[in-house]
Amino acid sequence: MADFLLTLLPHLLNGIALGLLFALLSLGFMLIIGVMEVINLAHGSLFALGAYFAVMLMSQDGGITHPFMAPYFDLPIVLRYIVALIVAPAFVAVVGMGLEVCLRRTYGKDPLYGLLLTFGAALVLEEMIREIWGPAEYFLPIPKAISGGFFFGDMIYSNYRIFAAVFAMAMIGLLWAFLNRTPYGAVIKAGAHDSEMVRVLGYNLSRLRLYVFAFGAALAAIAGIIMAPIWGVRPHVGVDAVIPAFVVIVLGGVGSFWGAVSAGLLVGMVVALTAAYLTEWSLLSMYLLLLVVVTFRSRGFAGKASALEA
Amino acid sequence: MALFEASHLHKRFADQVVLEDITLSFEENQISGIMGPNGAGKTTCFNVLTGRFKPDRGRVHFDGRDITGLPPRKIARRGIARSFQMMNLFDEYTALENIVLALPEVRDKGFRVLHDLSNDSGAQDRGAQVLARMGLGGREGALASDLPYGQRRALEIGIALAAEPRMLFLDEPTSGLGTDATAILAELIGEIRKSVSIVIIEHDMRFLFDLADHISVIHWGQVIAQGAPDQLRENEWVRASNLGALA
Amino acid sequence: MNQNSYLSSFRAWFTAPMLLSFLVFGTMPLWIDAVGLYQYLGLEVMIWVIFALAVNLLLGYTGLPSFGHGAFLGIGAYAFGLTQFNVAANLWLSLFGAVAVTAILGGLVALLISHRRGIYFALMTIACAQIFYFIASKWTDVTGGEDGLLNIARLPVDLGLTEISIRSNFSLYYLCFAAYVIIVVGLWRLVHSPFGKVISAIKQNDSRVAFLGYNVWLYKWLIFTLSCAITGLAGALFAMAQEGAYINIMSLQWSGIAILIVLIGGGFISFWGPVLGVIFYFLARDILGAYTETWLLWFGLIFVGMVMFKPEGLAGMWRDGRTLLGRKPAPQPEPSVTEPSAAGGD
Amino acid sequence: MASPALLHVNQVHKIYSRGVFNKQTTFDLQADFTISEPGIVGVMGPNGSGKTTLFELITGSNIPSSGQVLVNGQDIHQVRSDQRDRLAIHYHQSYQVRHFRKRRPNFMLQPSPTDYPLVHLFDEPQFNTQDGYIGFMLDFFRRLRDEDRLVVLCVHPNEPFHLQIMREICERFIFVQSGRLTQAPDYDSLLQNPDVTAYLGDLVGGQAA
Repeated sequence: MADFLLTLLPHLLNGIALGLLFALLSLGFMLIIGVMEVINLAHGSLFALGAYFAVMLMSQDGGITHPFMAPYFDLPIVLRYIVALIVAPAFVAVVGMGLEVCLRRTYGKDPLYGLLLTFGAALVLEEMIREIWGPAEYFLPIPKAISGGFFFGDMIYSNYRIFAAVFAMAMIGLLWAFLNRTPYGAVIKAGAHDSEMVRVLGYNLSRLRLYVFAFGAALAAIAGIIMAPIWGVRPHVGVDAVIPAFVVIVLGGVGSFWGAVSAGLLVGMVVALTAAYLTEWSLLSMYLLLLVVVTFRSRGFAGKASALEA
Repeated sequence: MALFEASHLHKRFADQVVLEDITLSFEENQISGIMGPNGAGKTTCFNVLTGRFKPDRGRVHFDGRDITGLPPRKIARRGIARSFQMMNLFDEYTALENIVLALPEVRDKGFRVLHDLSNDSGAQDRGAQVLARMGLGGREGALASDLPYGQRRALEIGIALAAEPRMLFLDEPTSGLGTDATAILAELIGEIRKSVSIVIIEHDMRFLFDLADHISVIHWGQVIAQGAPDQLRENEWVRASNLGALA
Repeated sequence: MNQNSYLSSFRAWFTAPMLLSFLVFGTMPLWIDAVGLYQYLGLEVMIWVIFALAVNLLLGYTGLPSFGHGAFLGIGAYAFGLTQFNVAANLWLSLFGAVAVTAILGGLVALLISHRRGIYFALMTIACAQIFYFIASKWTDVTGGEDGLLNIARLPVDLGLTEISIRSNFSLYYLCFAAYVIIVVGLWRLVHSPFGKVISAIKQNDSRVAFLGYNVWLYKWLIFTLSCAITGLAGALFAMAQEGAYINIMSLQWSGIAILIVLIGGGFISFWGPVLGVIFYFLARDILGAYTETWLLWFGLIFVGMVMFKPEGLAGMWRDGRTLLGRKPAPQPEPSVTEPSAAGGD
Repeated sequence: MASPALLHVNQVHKIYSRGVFNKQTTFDLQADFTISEPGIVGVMGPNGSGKTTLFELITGSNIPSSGQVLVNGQDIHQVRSDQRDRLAIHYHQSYQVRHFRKRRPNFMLQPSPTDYPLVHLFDEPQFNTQDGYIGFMLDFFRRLRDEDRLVVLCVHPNEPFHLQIMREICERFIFVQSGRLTQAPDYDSLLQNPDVTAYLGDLVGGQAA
């Protein structure tokens, strides 16, 4: 029994790291649903784009590089990693803004149009990635300090997974503080509650939407960068990411911060454990979980009525 | 026994009690009114009475039979029709199609895929009759979304009436209407009351005082007053208000 | 019955655009090579038109976005092959098997999702489709897994007195065309019957429909199951066209592309939207694809532009073009009632 | 033995503070009063003076820092949370609030001794002369009083007729300012209080005119 628990531990750690990253990804997704009432099917593509931009900023053979960039690649890897963690999400935020501008034409119409537009955008972004970086898989180099592993008992633990879990946890904490302890967060929450209220409070609604979309996109990109060494960087990784985000939001309930975090952990755990013991069925488990929960609890664990039902 | 009786209804949403021990009865061939200030839970009450929400406690009886918690379609089939405050028309359909779809005879043909509604002169004629009654004669072919506001309201009531109900619930029928349109609507309701029992929810007292036979005032989730319009009009504050001055 | 009522009952079943489509598709194999295309393309178009019509029955007419319909296409294809291999190598029986299995599975899925609408509905269809996808990819004994189900035969059409071989693309095309004719006439009748009026009303306002005494759940269940059955038929034809059943058509991407095709064509406003969409998609694939590897990128951009500027799709452009030219719309097939799919009538 | 008072707010303190180590009191409400007979009590005071907190303490949806609230002799915080509404009800503008805070689980608490609420607290009911509903509301308050309940009516008057209503219907008054309560047996003695006249300002003059 003790042996079993010991072999279980690394999988639990994987589950937690995966779950926290899912949660981070889904929180950005949820912000966009809240303020824009749009299901952003391109969220996974923004996640993938974040990973690709990071690859570009980390390694010399990361797609498009130019000779004048050479001195940059002589910088120590830790520095480049930090640059990547800041600059790549900023790039993706700009892409997100572009997407939001396109989305403006669908506001106030059937929410299906927003869904369809972001579906098209996901297709376009994935094809663009294929065009620019090609179909091959990339690996994101990471600083030595967070790579490798260590032994605990007989099992080897990956340093990176621990880093990923801690980093994601810190980001979630920061996000919570941002939403609950700053005036910007209060406006975003007001917008998620009732977009008219933002106007009443005297803020510019279209600017708020633009920033929130950019912010959500940046969160997706950060999740993508952190996930990159675990999942690898492929054009299709966007679809692999958007579906768990979707599942997490539905399970956690729209509009519930901690609902999303706990659902993210649950999904991460289920995926990691089935991957460990029933490898074939690991992705299926997520859909079964979704089907069961939604059949019995239509708004997830903590959800309120929302755009999802329209 | 009254045609429609609701007893001891309770409904709450989280911390908020919206209905607390509401008991109401509506007589046959009368116009009954439910009124109350804005946000006093009238529409929730309406939704519980017409089956959109299930009450937490309490029973609703129609024609001596318990209809509590029945799904809307079953309540509709028992002979209760309702209009909506937020107009719920079929915007892509013409005025006539909106009405035809509400006819019980068409409802019974819903699964007959070989039936041709446009050649069903019976249904078309009856639909046209309802439209004419609503003062919408000649607008049969107009898309519902193209009608002006007052006519959309009339169509909204027409749809409810086309279902040939025994009891018709109207949710704030005057909302958004000007004085003239309200007068036309009052006339219309005065005309249709000959064939159907009506329950009207309103916050506009004057409209109800002129039309209704019996009024219940709902506030704080309770019935705080009820009686015939003349009795309620006795109240000095009612008389002192604009209503009193005009009445 | 007088002359006039014969005419009006004919009009209730057939319309000018329908007959035009019969004429164009019916003669297509005769001229498709002449315009620089090839027979197999015609086959693909025909099958995808049937599939897209089934998807639009949900999306355009009932307002239910099924993002997982590709799974049913695959189920139809597998069921066709499995019936052929395990029951009897008879075309009618195999087609029946494909339609029946898809309808049953579709009906089961519909049991779970018929009380939903909008995005939740889309999400549940994705989940169900993914479950089918995983089962198909893992259950290798039955489906052949990643390799697929190979050597599905184009069984001869047994007409009792005579048998017609459909081994060539040319003759298989006419089987598909026959299916198309039956389905178009049937669906046209369906969406213009009271049933069609009710499902379209459900799209516009489902709670109102319930308050009028209709059983909204049952209507949604029936339409989903029917749509799956038609999709199953398309899947069976696809299995014959490809002479095999493969897992890739069950992936989410194909379900998404089906939605995309229907929307670009204008399924929201016209019966013929899916047909236009399929033609546009395959022409774009072959023409754009001849110039660039990334034709899907351009197609995606066209789609995004369409959602932004013309969500009514090609059918909407056609309608606008007619209005611009100042032509009065052709007389409606049903004079007293205007169609919701107004452009479909002309 | 005399029957217990209908409402006894016994040395109730509620303190809100900020900071973990260096505690600063941000708000402090002190209340101590008894109402023995059924009647209609008017509560007035500026926004943020503690009127709503007082109501929450009485209905048991807020826990006092010290002291107790007795309704008909029963400590409201010792009553099962799902039965407290049988003692006192809080009406928030147009609906009733049923929200309770408890320190112990329900099975350790006592059932309510009564089945109908004895104390009805109306938190700023919306009085609007335009529609005439005021009359029905006032009749409702009187009906409750005639059925031997205690009605507490909290108003932040901003129009002369609000005062007129209070004067017409209330039998005694409580004035709340910065967490402190002042009682007045009738309208005239309420107006003797310089704090009250300062608070009401022009409204009193307007009414006199």
